[in-house]
Amino acid sequence: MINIELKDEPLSVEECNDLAVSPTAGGTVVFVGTVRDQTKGKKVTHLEFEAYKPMAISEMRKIAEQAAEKWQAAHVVIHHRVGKLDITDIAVIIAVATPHRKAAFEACEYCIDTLKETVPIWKKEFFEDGAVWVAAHP
Amino acid sequence: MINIELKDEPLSVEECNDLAVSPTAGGTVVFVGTVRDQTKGKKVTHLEFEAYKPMAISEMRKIAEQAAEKWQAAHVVIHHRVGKLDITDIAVIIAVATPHRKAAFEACEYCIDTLKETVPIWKKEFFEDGAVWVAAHP
Amino acid sequence: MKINILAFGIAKDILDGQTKEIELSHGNDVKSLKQTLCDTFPEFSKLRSLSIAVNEEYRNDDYELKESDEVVIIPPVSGG
Amino acid sequence: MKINILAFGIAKDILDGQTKEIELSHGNDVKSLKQTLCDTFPEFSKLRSLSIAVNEEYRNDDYELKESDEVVIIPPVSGG
Repeated sequence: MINIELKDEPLSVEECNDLAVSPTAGGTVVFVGTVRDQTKGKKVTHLEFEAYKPMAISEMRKIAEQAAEKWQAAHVVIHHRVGKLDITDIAVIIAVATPHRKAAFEACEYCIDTLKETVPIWKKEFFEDGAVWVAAHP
Repeated sequence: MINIELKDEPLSVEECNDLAVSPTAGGTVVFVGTVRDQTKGKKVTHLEFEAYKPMAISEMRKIAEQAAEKWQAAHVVIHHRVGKLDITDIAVIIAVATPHRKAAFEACEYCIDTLKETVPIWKKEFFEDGAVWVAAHP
Repeated sequence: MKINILAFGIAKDILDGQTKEIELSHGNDVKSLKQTLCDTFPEFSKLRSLSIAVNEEYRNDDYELKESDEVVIIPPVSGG
Repeated sequence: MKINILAFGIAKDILDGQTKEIELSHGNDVKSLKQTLCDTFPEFSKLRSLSIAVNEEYRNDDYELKESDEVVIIPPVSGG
């Protein structure tokens, strides 16, 4: 089962875990990405995420399908937040349940690594003296 | 911060994640071990976990301290259940928050792998026609 | 050919708006669109990468655009 | 020397109880305790492993036991 959401409300770790847990899976690995208080030593005040929504959802679904196939995952859940986020708010949750735990670690790491490369979502970091679109420039 | 618990009540993924999340950490990896419905094709009805409690707690603390040191983890949380568990009940939760996510995956996997080798907790699997102490024999 | 493009993230800032009509001057493929964008708005040349999605899929440089396509500028992504 | 041991998991089943007084017949170290256990209760020899904890720490075979120690039989663990 694959469950993808992109929403402008707080994400729930409990909800993602409950969606992923399966009687046939012994382990669920959950990645929870949160907003850090600094970037390269500079204090971050908050973030904003913007998404090209239909494509962000379809690209997240592709990643989940690839992970489910490659690691025989019972369930792959990817929830991503958009809008304004404060420090320690959850930006993304990825939960992967597999029969054996090693596969769940690998599949979950694959999902977050690939999400950061392919999903059309953009993060703007706000500092006390301005803001930048993250990773836009070399 | 290290947080270790061994308890005979249901474990909470939300609680473990909240304990682990840190403003200095960008990623938390949570391993959630649940009760599978079968072992080698044989239907499991439920489980019982027994622990040598003081030593189980001290061994879990050692693992958390090793992980915190080796991967510069901000927080390591290990909660383990004892007593009777049904299918899909949570047996163990390990949550590790680190500044960079790769370390969180490695540290979390180290913790669960080591826990299964060193922590004095024993699992008895119940089937429709009997019960066995898991992994007791070669 | 004239096409309407949609922009997100820093691309929106560079175009000073989320939508823009672009006159393709070199040809009708994705490569020509990128070249037109970089010629008209030099800030695009400074980005770490520049991708084009058409009808919600990433497309290669040789993909031929049609006027009815939903064409989106995808600057370097930074989700997660 | 006589020592009181505590047993968990399958070790409790083998001893038919959680506590047992054991008379050490070969010596006073951990190795002697294991040998005595295997001699008296052959089921211990069939386990995948057999460890001894003294005062809440795993101990090597040459660790010398004292009567006041908390000695615990640790059969193969299976937490998680």
